[in-house]
Amino acid sequence: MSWGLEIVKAVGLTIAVFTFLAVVAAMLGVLLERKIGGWIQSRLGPKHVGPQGLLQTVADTIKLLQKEHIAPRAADTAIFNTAPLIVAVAGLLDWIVIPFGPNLIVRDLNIGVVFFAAMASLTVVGILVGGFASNNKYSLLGGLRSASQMISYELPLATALIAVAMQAGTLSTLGIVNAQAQRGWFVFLQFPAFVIFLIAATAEVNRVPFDLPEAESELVAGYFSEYTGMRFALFQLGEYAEMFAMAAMATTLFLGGWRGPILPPVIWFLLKMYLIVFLLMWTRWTFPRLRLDQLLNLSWKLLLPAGLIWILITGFFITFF
Amino acid sequence: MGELAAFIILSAITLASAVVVVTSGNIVRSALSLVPTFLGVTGLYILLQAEFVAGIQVLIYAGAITVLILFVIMLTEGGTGLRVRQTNEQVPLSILAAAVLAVLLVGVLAQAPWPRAAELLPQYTASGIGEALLTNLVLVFEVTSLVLLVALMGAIIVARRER
Amino acid sequence: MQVGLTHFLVVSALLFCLGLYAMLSRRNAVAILMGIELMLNAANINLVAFNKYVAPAALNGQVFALVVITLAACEAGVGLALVMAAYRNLETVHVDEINVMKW
Amino acid sequence: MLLLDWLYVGVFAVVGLGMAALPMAIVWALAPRVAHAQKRLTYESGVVPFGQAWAQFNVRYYLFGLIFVIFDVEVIYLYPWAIVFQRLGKFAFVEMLIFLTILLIGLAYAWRKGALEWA
Repeated sequence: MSWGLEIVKAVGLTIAVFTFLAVVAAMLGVLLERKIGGWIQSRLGPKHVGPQGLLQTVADTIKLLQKEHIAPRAADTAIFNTAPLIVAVAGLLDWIVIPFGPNLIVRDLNIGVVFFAAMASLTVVGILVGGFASNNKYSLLGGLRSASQMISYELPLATALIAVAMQAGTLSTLGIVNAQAQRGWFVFLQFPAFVIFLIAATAEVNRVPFDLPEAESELVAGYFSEYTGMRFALFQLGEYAEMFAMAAMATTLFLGGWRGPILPPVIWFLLKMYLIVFLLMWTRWTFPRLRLDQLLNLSWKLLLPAGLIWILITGFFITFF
Repeated sequence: MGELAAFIILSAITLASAVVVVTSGNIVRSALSLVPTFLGVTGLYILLQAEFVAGIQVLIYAGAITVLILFVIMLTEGGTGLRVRQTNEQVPLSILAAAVLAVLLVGVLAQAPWPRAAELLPQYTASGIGEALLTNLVLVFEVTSLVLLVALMGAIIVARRER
Repeated sequence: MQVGLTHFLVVSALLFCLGLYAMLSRRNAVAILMGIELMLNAANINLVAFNKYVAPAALNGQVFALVVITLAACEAGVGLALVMAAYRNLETVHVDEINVMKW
Repeated sequence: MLLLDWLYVGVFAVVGLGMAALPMAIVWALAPRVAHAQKRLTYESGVVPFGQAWAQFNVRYYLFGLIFVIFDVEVIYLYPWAIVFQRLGKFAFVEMLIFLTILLIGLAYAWRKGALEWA
């Protein structure tokens, strides 16, 4: 085993995954979001750039690349410039443990699920300091709100992850998918965990109905109000990468990952992932925004106790039956 | 060879960002530098084959404690305290104390004849940790939960404004 | 050259001394707590390093590292709560200005 | 193999940082730079900003952060338990029951004390 070769391979994979995220998650994701939004609200959505508006986000990206970078004079420039990088890289690292197919996984870490939770929690730091460094009232309030929301929903997310890990008896994502080959999709066995995971994942990525941090009508754009051009795009990239990672994780944990008849595994995986993404977008265009106190109550008084009790129930059944 | 390089890089990251943590005049920057410090320590755990501890290090230190520290900075002085003197008049004395301790510790540690065990650590340790916690060290495990409970209660009482 | 126990111990000792320096020289209570976190991290490196090189038969070192992380979290929670309380009552987080018990 | 696994993680972090910073170079090369006095003013709905944004906020944020840290630490003990409890049987389950009960008491206490209320 030669270390040099492995490093070259790892660099290649990083570039591949990053490009995949930028194209499939961010560009296609934004386009889908607008198209689905238009469809749900009986309008057309983007239509002019390219056939059926397919190239709209490509045009947007090129536009953003030419935009001047503006940092407010009052901002703490060093931190201001670092924050989007943290968010983008944390979004990228999530994908290391996602299995696209039996052999299509960057690395099957033995503690895959813990790793996923840890990387998701790193995003909070980027958002918090991004909001702080802007030295803007909306940004700071958005950053604080965002951080308190994300930390509140990290715990229910973790309880769902643990319930699945208990059922599968392993923390590795590949192991969890293989366990579902024998016991059926965990969406049936672990339905409460699935619901908790979906709600918590929606909140983790700050989407409607949990989009308080960037509530356009109250806080301008939340923690990234002051970010322009490519730095704004990096925040968007991180957010969409995170959202797709959550969808991919839901697929892996509950929907049997890449498994399915006839079609090749990757296709199955992407189909299931896009199904969850569609579900998230559907929610976005259907529900109104929650109030901050409702949001926190939902997490602390309902989801967290429910998650812990569900862990006990799962443990009870596995131990005694 | 590769291991040594990784060790040097990780220690350099850890120590360099720790220096920023302890010397920066801007408290937010010092709190933010905690993140690379903790990540560097995470890397050292990996080199020591403590994979699970490494994951927890990121989850708790980088993801939770740093956020809590940032919260408190923003809730107390925040940016308004940026131009305030951060060090007291004991700086020369502290440098001396830290340097003396460093020389002493490094001198002792380098010379001590540490016993070397023959056996090797298992490659993957997460399940081993679980077994140890639930069998031999079960008392530690349960007492930990009590400590957590007491810390939670105490901190709520202290931090809250009684009405 | 192989990476041995001493390497890790030296890094951990240096980290500990940096934490000590922060504790002794900082005025801001939050910065002092950050110094303590660094020192606890240094202790953790030692625990895990001894586990690998000296006593690999059992995983007690790693379990204790987990316990130390737990205690660090409790310490941060309670310590920062005290900082908040002090700030509310005395309007300062600088430990050299918190001197109500001095005479 | 463990080190190899994490070598990938390290490379991902470093190269990912580089790739995320790369567009900045393009921006630096392509984007115009026009100095204008009001451009770098903090945005505050179009009016001239007053005061510092870095003001003090509600202690609530801290309370939620605190409860989060405590429960996050609790949850880390569930991960190793989750993968071994099938092998260890009833004893392990009872231990976790005690552990979780103590922490649910903590949650109930925080709830009762009103630390979970926003208003």
